[in-house]
Amino acid sequence: MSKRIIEQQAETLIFELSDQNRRRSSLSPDIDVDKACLELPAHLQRKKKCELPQVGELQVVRHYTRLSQKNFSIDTHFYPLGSCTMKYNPRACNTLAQLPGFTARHPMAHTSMSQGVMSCLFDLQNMLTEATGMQQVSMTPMAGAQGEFAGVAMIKAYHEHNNDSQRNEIIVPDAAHGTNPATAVMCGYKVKEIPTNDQGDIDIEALEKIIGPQTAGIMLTNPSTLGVFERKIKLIADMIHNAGGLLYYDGANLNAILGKVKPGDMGFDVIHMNLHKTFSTPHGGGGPGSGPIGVSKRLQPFLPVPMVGHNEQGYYWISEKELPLSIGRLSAWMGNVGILLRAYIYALLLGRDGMKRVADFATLNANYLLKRLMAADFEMAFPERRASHEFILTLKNEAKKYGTSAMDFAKRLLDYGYHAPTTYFPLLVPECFLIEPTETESKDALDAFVDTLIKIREEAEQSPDLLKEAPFELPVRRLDDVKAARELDLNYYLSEKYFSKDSSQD
Amino acid sequence: MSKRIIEQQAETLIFELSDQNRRRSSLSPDIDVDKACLELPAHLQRKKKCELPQVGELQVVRHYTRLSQKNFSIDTHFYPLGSCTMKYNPRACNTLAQLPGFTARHPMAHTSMSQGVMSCLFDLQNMLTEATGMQQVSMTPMAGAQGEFAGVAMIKAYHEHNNDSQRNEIIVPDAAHGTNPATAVMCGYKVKEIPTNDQGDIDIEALEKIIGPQTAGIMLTNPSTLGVFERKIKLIADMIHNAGGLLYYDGANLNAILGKVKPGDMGFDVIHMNLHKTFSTPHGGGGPGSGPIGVSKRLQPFLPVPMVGHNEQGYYWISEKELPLSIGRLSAWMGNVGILLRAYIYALLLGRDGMKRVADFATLNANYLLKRLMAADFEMAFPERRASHEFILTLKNEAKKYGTSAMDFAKRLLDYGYHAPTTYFPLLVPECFLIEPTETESKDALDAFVDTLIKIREEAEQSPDLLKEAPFELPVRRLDDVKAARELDLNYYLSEKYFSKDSSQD
Amino acid sequence: MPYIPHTPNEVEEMLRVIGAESIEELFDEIPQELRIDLEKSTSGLDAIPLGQSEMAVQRLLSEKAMLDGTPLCFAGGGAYEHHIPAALWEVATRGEFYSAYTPYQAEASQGTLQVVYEFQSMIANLTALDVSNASLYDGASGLAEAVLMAVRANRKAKSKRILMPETVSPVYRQVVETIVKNQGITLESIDFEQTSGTINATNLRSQLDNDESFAALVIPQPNYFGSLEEVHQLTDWAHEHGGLVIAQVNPTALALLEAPGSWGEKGADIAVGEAQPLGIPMSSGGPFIGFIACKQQLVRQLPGRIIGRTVDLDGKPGFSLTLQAREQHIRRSKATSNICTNQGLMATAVTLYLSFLGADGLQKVAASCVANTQKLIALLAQRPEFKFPFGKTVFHEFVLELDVPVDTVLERLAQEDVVGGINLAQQQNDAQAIDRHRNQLLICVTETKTDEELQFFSETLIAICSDISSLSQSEGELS
Amino acid sequence: MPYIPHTPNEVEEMLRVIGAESIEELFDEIPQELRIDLEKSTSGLDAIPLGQSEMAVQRLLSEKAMLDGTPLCFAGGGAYEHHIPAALWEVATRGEFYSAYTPYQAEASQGTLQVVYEFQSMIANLTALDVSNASLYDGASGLAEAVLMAVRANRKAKSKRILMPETVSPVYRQVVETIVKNQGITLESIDFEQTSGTINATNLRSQLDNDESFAALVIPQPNYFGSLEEVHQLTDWAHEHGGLVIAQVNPTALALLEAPGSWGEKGADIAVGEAQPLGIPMSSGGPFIGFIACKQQLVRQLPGRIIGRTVDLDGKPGFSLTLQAREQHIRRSKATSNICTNQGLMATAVTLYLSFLGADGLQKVAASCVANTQKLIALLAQRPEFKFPFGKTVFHEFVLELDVPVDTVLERLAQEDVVGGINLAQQQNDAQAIDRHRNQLLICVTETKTDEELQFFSETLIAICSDISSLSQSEGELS
Ligand SMILES: Cc1ncc(COP(=O)(O)O)c(C=O)c1O
Ligand SMILES: Cc1ncc(COP(=O)(O)O)c(C=O)c1O
Repeated sequence: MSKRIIEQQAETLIFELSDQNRRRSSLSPDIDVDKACLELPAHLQRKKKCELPQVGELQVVRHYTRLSQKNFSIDTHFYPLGSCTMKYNPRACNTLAQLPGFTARHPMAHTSMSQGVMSCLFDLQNMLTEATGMQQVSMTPMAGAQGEFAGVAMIKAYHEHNNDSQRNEIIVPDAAHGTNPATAVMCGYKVKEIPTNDQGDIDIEALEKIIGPQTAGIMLTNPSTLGVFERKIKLIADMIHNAGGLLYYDGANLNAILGKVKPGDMGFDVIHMNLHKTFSTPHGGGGPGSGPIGVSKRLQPFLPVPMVGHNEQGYYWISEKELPLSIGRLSAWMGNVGILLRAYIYALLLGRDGMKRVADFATLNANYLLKRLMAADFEMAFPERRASHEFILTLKNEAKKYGTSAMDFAKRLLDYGYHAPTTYFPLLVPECFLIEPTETESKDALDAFVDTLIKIREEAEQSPDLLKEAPFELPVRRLDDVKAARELDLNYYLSEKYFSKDSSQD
Repeated sequence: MSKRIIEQQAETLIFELSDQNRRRSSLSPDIDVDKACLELPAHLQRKKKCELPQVGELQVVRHYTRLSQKNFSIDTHFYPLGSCTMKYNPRACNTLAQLPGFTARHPMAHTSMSQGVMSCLFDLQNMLTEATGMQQVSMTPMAGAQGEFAGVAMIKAYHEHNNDSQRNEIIVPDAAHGTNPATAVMCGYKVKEIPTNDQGDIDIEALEKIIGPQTAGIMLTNPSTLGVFERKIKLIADMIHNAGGLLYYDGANLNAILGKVKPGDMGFDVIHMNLHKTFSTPHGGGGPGSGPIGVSKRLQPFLPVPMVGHNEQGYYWISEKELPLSIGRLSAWMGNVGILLRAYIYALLLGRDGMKRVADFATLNANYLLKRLMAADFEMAFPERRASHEFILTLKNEAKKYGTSAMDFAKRLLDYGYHAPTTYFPLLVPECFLIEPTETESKDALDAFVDTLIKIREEAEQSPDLLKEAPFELPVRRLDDVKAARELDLNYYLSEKYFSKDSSQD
Repeated sequence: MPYIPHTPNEVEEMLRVIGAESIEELFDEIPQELRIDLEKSTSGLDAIPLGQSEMAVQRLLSEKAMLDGTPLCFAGGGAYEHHIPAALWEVATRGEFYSAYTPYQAEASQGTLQVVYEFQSMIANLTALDVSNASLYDGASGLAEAVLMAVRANRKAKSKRILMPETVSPVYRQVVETIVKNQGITLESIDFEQTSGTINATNLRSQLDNDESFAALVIPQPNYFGSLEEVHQLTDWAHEHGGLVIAQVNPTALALLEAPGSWGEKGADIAVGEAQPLGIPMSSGGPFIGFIACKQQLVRQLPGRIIGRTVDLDGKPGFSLTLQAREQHIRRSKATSNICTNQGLMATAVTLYLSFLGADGLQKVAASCVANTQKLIALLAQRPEFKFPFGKTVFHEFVLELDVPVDTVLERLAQEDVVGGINLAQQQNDAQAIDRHRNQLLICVTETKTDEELQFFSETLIAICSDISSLSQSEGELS
Repeated sequence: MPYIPHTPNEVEEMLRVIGAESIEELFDEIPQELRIDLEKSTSGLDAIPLGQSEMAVQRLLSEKAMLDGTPLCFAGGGAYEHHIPAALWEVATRGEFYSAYTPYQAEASQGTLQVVYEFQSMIANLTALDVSNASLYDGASGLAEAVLMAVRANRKAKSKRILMPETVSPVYRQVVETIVKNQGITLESIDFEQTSGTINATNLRSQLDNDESFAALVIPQPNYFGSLEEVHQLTDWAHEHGGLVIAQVNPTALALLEAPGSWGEKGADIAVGEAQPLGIPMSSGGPFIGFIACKQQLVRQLPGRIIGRTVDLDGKPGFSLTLQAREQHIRRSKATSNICTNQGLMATAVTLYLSFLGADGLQKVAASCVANTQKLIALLAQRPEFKFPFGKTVFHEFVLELDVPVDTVLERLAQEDVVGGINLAQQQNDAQAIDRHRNQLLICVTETKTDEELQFFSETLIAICSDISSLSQSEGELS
C-alpha cells in the first residue's frame, strides 16, 4: 500500500473564502456609507458594488502565510539564479527602513521636516558616485530597466543638444539582456546587434564594421552576461568615443567588480545600478527594484530630477530649475526611496572594506563552483576563462546522450530543494545554465549543489523520465504553459463569469 | 516507478553548520577581547571557551525560517486543541506592544518616565476586574500555573492570618488540570480528589463527605475541563464557604463565559486568568503566558505585588509597603509586561461588546461541531449537555471495532492538515478528544474538519494501518518516545561527546 | 566578515581547487591599469566610510528617522496617508515573499504567482475591466505606459496625439512627457473650467488645436484638485471621435465612484493609477505601485508581467507567467515595454490590504475620507477670507485659496509639525499657470484624521493666516 | 465583527443544526441569576469601553509609548540593555513560531522542538553542565525552582536549609522566599564583606547560625553589585559540607567568566539565571526567560519541559517532549513543579541570539561591556566625592557611593531622559540595610554605550551631584 495517499491540496483562492455577507472587522472605520455618499453626485457613483473578498482576518493571515510557504526564497533555499544576484537581504535594512520617521514622510513635506531622509539620500548618492567612478548619480529610476531608459534618453538628449541628431543607432551585443534592446527602441533608436566570439568577448571586427556617424552609443555589461570580463573594454571605449558615440554600462553585474574596478575608469559615460542586486535590496517576488544612474561629466546636465543637493542651509531638492537640460522626471517624486534607504543601510554596514569583499567572495564562489563542476565533467561555455561572479554551464552533451534538456535538470533541481539557475539565457549558449552563487553562500552549500547536479546526471542516465516529469516534490507538478497562454485565465471574476455561463449551458 | 523518490531530509542542527574559525559579523562590536579581559581576575575567567555555533547570518536566518515551516500553528492550520484556546492572535497586539517606548523601558525606570506603560497596566487591571467580577486584580503571575500558585498561597495566607492553620487540604475534581493538584502541593497542601458524575457535574455527595474543618479550599474550573457548565456552582460555593473554605477558580476556560457570567458572581474568592488563552496573547510554541489573579474582598490584603495604583500625582507602584500582608513577589518585577500589553490591546480592540461575542461564538462553534459530529454518529461524552466552548468526543467504539486509538486518529488528522484536539485529557473519558474550535474559526473550517473525521473513520474501517502508522505527510513519522526517554539525548554537545567516544572505539 | 560565511580554511581549500594563489588572482583578466588603487584618492573608495556594526548603523538611522518625525499630514496629491492593517507588513515581509525573485520557476513560486493572480483579479474587479497586469513602477510612469499602450492599440486612429487635461497631476504629466517624447508622441493640453476645476465636457472639441484624430483621451477621477470629472460624457465623446479612453483613477475612491469599465456607453478602455493608498506607507513617495487594467481585446498590448491560471501535469490547478512573448526577455526590441523588475512586494501588500478590508471595508474607508473632508471644509469656511475656487464637491482633496502666500503658511505649519498641503503654484512652470494658482493650497483629508485634529488644523491654519495678513497689513501701513 | 468570521446566514444555519433559536439559548444551563445583566452597573461591564478600531487603538498606544520614550539607560540589576540583531524578532515572530502551542503533537511541531533542543544544548554548553530544560518563567522564579530542586535532590543532606548570600539580588531573594516558604524551606542569609561586596569565602562557617547540614549554597556570579565572587573556593566549601551548589549567573558574562560546571573541584550542580540579556528587550521586566541547567544525575529533578532527540518509525532523527513523567500533566500532585506554559517564544529568541552572535560574538559583547564599564568608572573617579565602596573589579555593574541622596539624583537624571541606575537603599526592607546602602547607586554599562554617551552621563551626574551638594550646603549655611 502506498504510504502517500493524500494529494496535496491546491490552496483555495481568497475569493473562494469570501462571503459578501460577512461583517467587517476592526480594520475599517465605523461610518454610515450611504450618508457620506450624499456628498457625491449620484450619477458619478458606482452602480455595481465591487466584489472584493470578504474574509475574516485570521483567514486572510492564514491564506497568505500558507501561500508564502509555497515559494522558494533566499531565506529558505540556495537560489543561484544567474544575472539576478540572489544574495542575503540583511534584515536590518528592512527594519531600519521601516522606522516611522521614514515611512510616515509625505513626499511633499517641507524640507525643514525632511533633513533626516534627505541626508541619507545625499550620502548614498555620494557613495554610489564613488563606487562607480562617475561624476554624479541620480537615483530616481525605479528599476534597472528604468535606469537604462534614463541613460539612453540622456545619450539622446546629449546628441540632440549637440545638434547631432543623425545618430539613430544603438549597438547591443547578442548576449545582452532583453531590456537593453527594448530600452533603445523606447528611446526612438534602432538596435544593431553584434556577435560574441568563442571566448565570450565582443567580436571587434564586427564592431568596427557597424560603427559609424549614425552610432549614438553602445550598451554593454562588463563582466558580460556570459560571465566573463570584456578584456578589450578600453579599446572598445576608444572606438565608440572616436566615432562620436557614448558608452552605456548595464550595471546588473556590478557585484562582480565592486571595489575592484570602476565603470567610470573603463570609459563608460553612463551606468545604471540594480540596487536590488548589488546592494541587496529585496527582489520581493518581482520588485520593487531601484536603478540609480551615474554619468560622466558630459552627461551631467541631462540627469533626471530630483536629486538631493546640500548647501549652508542644509539639504535641498535639485529640480529642473537648477538643471534645465534634465531629461525630466521618471517618477512622481524621488523614485523608490524606501529601497534607496535599504541600499544606504547596506552600504553603511559593508563600508568600503565590505564592498571589496563582495566582489572577492562572489568571484571566489563562482570560480570554485566552476572548477568543481568541471572536475565532475560538466561542460562550461568558456572553460578557459575566469568566471566573474557567475558562469555558464552547457548541458548540451546530456541533452544529446539522455534526451534531457536544461529545463529538465532545472526542474529536477527543484525537487532537491535548489532553485534552478537561469536557463536559456543568454540564448547563444545551447542548453545553458547561468549560475551565480553570490558571496553570501557557504562552501558547504556549493559542495552540496555540485553533489546534487552529479546525482541528477546519474538519474538522467538511468531514468531520464525522473527529470522530464520533474518536479514531483513541489506544490504542483510541471505547469501547462501552452494552456495558460491559449485559454487565458487572468482574472478570477472573469473566469468565473465564463465558468458560470458554461455551467448554465448544461 | 514511484514518483516520490526523494526522502525529505531532516533539517541539520545549527551546530552542524558551525565552524569555530568562522569570523564574526556586523552583529558584535569590534573589540580586543584579550585586552578587555585584563580587567578580570585570571582565576575567575573561563578556561575552555564556549562552543556556541559560529554560523553566517544568512545561514542562521535560513535554518530557523526552514525550521519554522515544520510547525503547525494558528496562522497556518486549524488547531482545535481543547483547553488551550488556540484562537487568532491579532497581529496589531504584537506590533503595538513592540513599540520602542514599550520595549526600551527598564523595569526600574523612574515612574516619571513610565506613565505611559503604567497607564496601560492600570486600565487592564480594571478591565480584568470588571470582566471577572472580582474586587481587585494583580497581574504579576507569569502563566496560569503561577496564577494558581499565587491564588492558593493567598488562601493559605488568609487562613494563617485567621490562625486557622489546621486547614491542610485542597479539594480538586478528578477532571482537573494537572497544574491544580501540583500547585496545591507546592503550597504545602494535601490534595483530595472528588469524582465527577455521568453528567459531568461534581458528585455532590462525595463532596459533602470530603468537606470538613481541614478544608482550606476547592479548585474548580467552570465550565469544567469536561466542556460542561457546573450547574450547582452556587450550592458548591455555599457548602465550601459554610465549612470555612475558599473557592479557587481556574480561569483557563474563561473564553466560554466572557461577558456572560462572572466568576465573582458564582461565589469564587480567587481566580486566575490565562491571558494567552482568553485574551489571545500568543502561545509562542510554549509561552510566555500570563496569569493575572483576581480576588474577592477578603483576599485583597494578600495579593502579590507589584500592582499599579493611581492618585493625583499619577500612576505609582503598589508595593509591600502599601500591602504588608501581601504574599510577596512572584517575579523580579511586574511579570510578563509585554504580554499584558498585548492583552490590553486585545481588550481595547474587543471592548465589552467584543468580549461578549467571544463567548457567543466560541459556544456557537463548539455546539455546532458537537451536533454535526453526533449526526455523523460519533459518540460524545456528555451528549445530553450543552457544550461550553469545548466538548469531549470519545473514540472508544472505534477503538473496539477497528483497533484504532484516539492517538491514531490524532496522528492521521495531522496528515490532513489539522492539528489534533487534546487527547487523553481529561483522563476519565476513554479514548477522548477534547475539541475546542474557538470563535475565530469559520463555519467552513468546522465543516471541513467534520468531513475529515468521517473520512478517517472510513479509513479506520478499511485500512486501520493508515491510522496506526500515521502521520505520513509530515516532516517526520511517528516518533519513538520510549527511546527518547531511555536513551536521553538532551544536549547536542553531550551526545556528540558520547558519539565520538563510541567512534574512537572501533 | 559581515554576510560572508567563509572561514580562512575554506578559502584556502577553495583556492586550491581553483588553482589560484589568492583571491586577487581571480581578477587577473581585468587590465591592471583599470583596477581600483586603494592608495590613490581619485581611483580609491575614500568617500565611502569603513563598514560599521549593525548597532552603530541602527543608532545612526534611528536618529535620522527621529529628525523627520511623524507630523500631522494634510498633503495628498498622489501620496495618501491611510491606516495600514498591522498584520499586512508582517505577512508581506515574510522571508518567502520578501527574498524571492520574479516567479520564473513557476513550480517553486506558487505563492507569489497566486498572490499576483489574486491581485490582478482584484484590480480588474475594482476598475470593472477584464484584465490587469502584475504591476508597474508607480502611478505616474504607469500613466506613461498607458499612453504608449493606447498609441499601439488604437490602430484605427493611427495617431500619436494624446489629449491630456490639465486636471491631471502636473508631476504625472511631466513623467509622461519624459517617457513618451522620444517616440514622437505629443501630449495636448486641455484647459479646465475656472469655476469647477474640471474639464468642460460639453465643448471639448472647441478647445483643441485641430480636428485631427487622437489616440486617446486621459480622464482623471477624482482629478488633481480633488474634483469630480463628468466621466460618462467625456468617455462617450472620446469614443465618438475614435479615441480610446485612459482612466487615471484613485483606487480608494473606486469603492464609491463609478468604475472606469462602466463609464459612458462603452466604458474606459484602459484604467491606470497609483495603488499606494491600498496599504503602502507614504515613504517619501516610493516604493509605490502602478496598476493598469484594460479590456480583454487589448491584453496583448499590456506592458509588464501577467500571471495566468492553468493546470499541471496531473491536472491540478496552478499559476504561471503567461503571454511572455510580449516581454523584453523574449521579444527583445519588439517588446511592449522594457519593464522587467516591477513592484512585486507592493502588489503583495495591496492584495493583502484589499483582502483584509474587503469591499465593505474599502467603502467605509472611502466614505470616511469624504465625510472627514467635508468636516474640514465646513470648519475652514468659517474664515470669510478663504475661498474654495473649485467648489466643495470633492472626494478627499480640495483647493483652498488663501489670502496670504502659501509658502509662508506651509513653513509656519511645519514649525507646528504639520504638513499643511501642497502649494499648487509651486508645481507650475509657466508664469500664467503660476499666477492662476497663486495662493492655492491643495488639502487632503483621509480616514486617519480625528475631529480634534481637524479642529486643531483649521484653527492653526486660520490663526497663521490671520497673523500673516495682519502682519503684512501693518507692514503695509508702516511703509 | 472583529475576529469573528461568521455571516448572519451561517449563524442561522448553525443554530438550525444545533436546534436552538438563538445563541443566547446555548447558555441556558447557566443559572439565570448568575448571568451578567448588561443593564445593571454592578453586574455589567460598564468599566470596559466599547470596542475600537485598530486605527484608534494604534493611535492611543503610540501616544502612550511615546510618553515613556527611549531614554539613555544605565540601570541593570537583572534587566540589561544589549543590541538585538535586527533579524532576531523578525524570525522569532513568524506566525509558525508565534502562534503555535506547546509541542504536544511532536510530528506537527518539529520546528519548535528542534529549536528548543538547540536552546538546551547552548545553555548546557554555556554553563558547562550536562542538561538544560526548555525554560522557566524568569531568573528570579527560576532561582526558586533551583532551590526546590536542590532540596529534592540532596538526599544526603535531607535538609531544607538553603544558604542565600546577600550578594544575591534582593528581588530574587524575595521571590524565592514567596515561592518556597510554604514548603518549610528556610533561606539563611550570608553577609558580604564591606570592602569587596562579595562573600567571604574563607570563614563562611563562622557566619552561619549553626552547624547543621544544608541542602545548597547559592553563589551569584557576577553578584548583584557587579562584583566577582570566589566561586571556586565557595563551591569546594559547599561540597565539602555536603551541600549542593546553585550557581546564579549572567549568561553574557559566561562568555568570559568561568562556567558553573567548572567551578572548583567538582563544579556547581545547578546553574540558573536570567537569559533576557540574550536578545530580549527590557520591556519593563518581562517577558523574560529563566534558564536552568544541571548535572546529568539530577535530570529527573529538573522542573518544566525537556526536549529529547530520538528517531521516527523510519529511523529518521526527530525531537519530542521527554521525561514527561516528571510533569504535572502526568504526575499531577507528585510533579517536580506545577509549571506548564513556560517561555517558549523567548527560548526561540535566545537560540536565535546565540546563533547570530556565536561564541566569538558573545565574547565580544561581554568584553565590550567590561571595557565600557571601566571607561565610565575612570570618568567618575574624577570626582573625589564619589566612592567605589566595593572596588572596581566588576563585570558590567558597579556600586557608586554619592555624596548626595540617590533619589534626588535619579529624579534629576530622569528630567534629562536618563535612567541613572538603581537606588540600592530603596530595595532594602530593614533599617540597618537601608543605612548600609545609603547613597549607593548601582550602575550598569553595556556594549550599547558610546564614548560620547559615557562622557555625557558622567558629566551630567557630576554636575547634578555638585549642584545638589552645593545647594544643600548653602541651605545648611542659611539655616
Ligand atoms: C543584465 C541585466 N540587465 C538589466 C536588467 C534589468 O533590470 P531590472 O529588472 O531591475 O529592470 C537585468 C535584470 O534582470 C539584468 O540581469
Ligand atoms: C484547565 C487549565 N488549567 C491551568 C492551566 C495552566 O496554565 P498555564 O499553562 O498558563 O500555566 C491550563 C493550561 O494548559 C489549563 O488548560
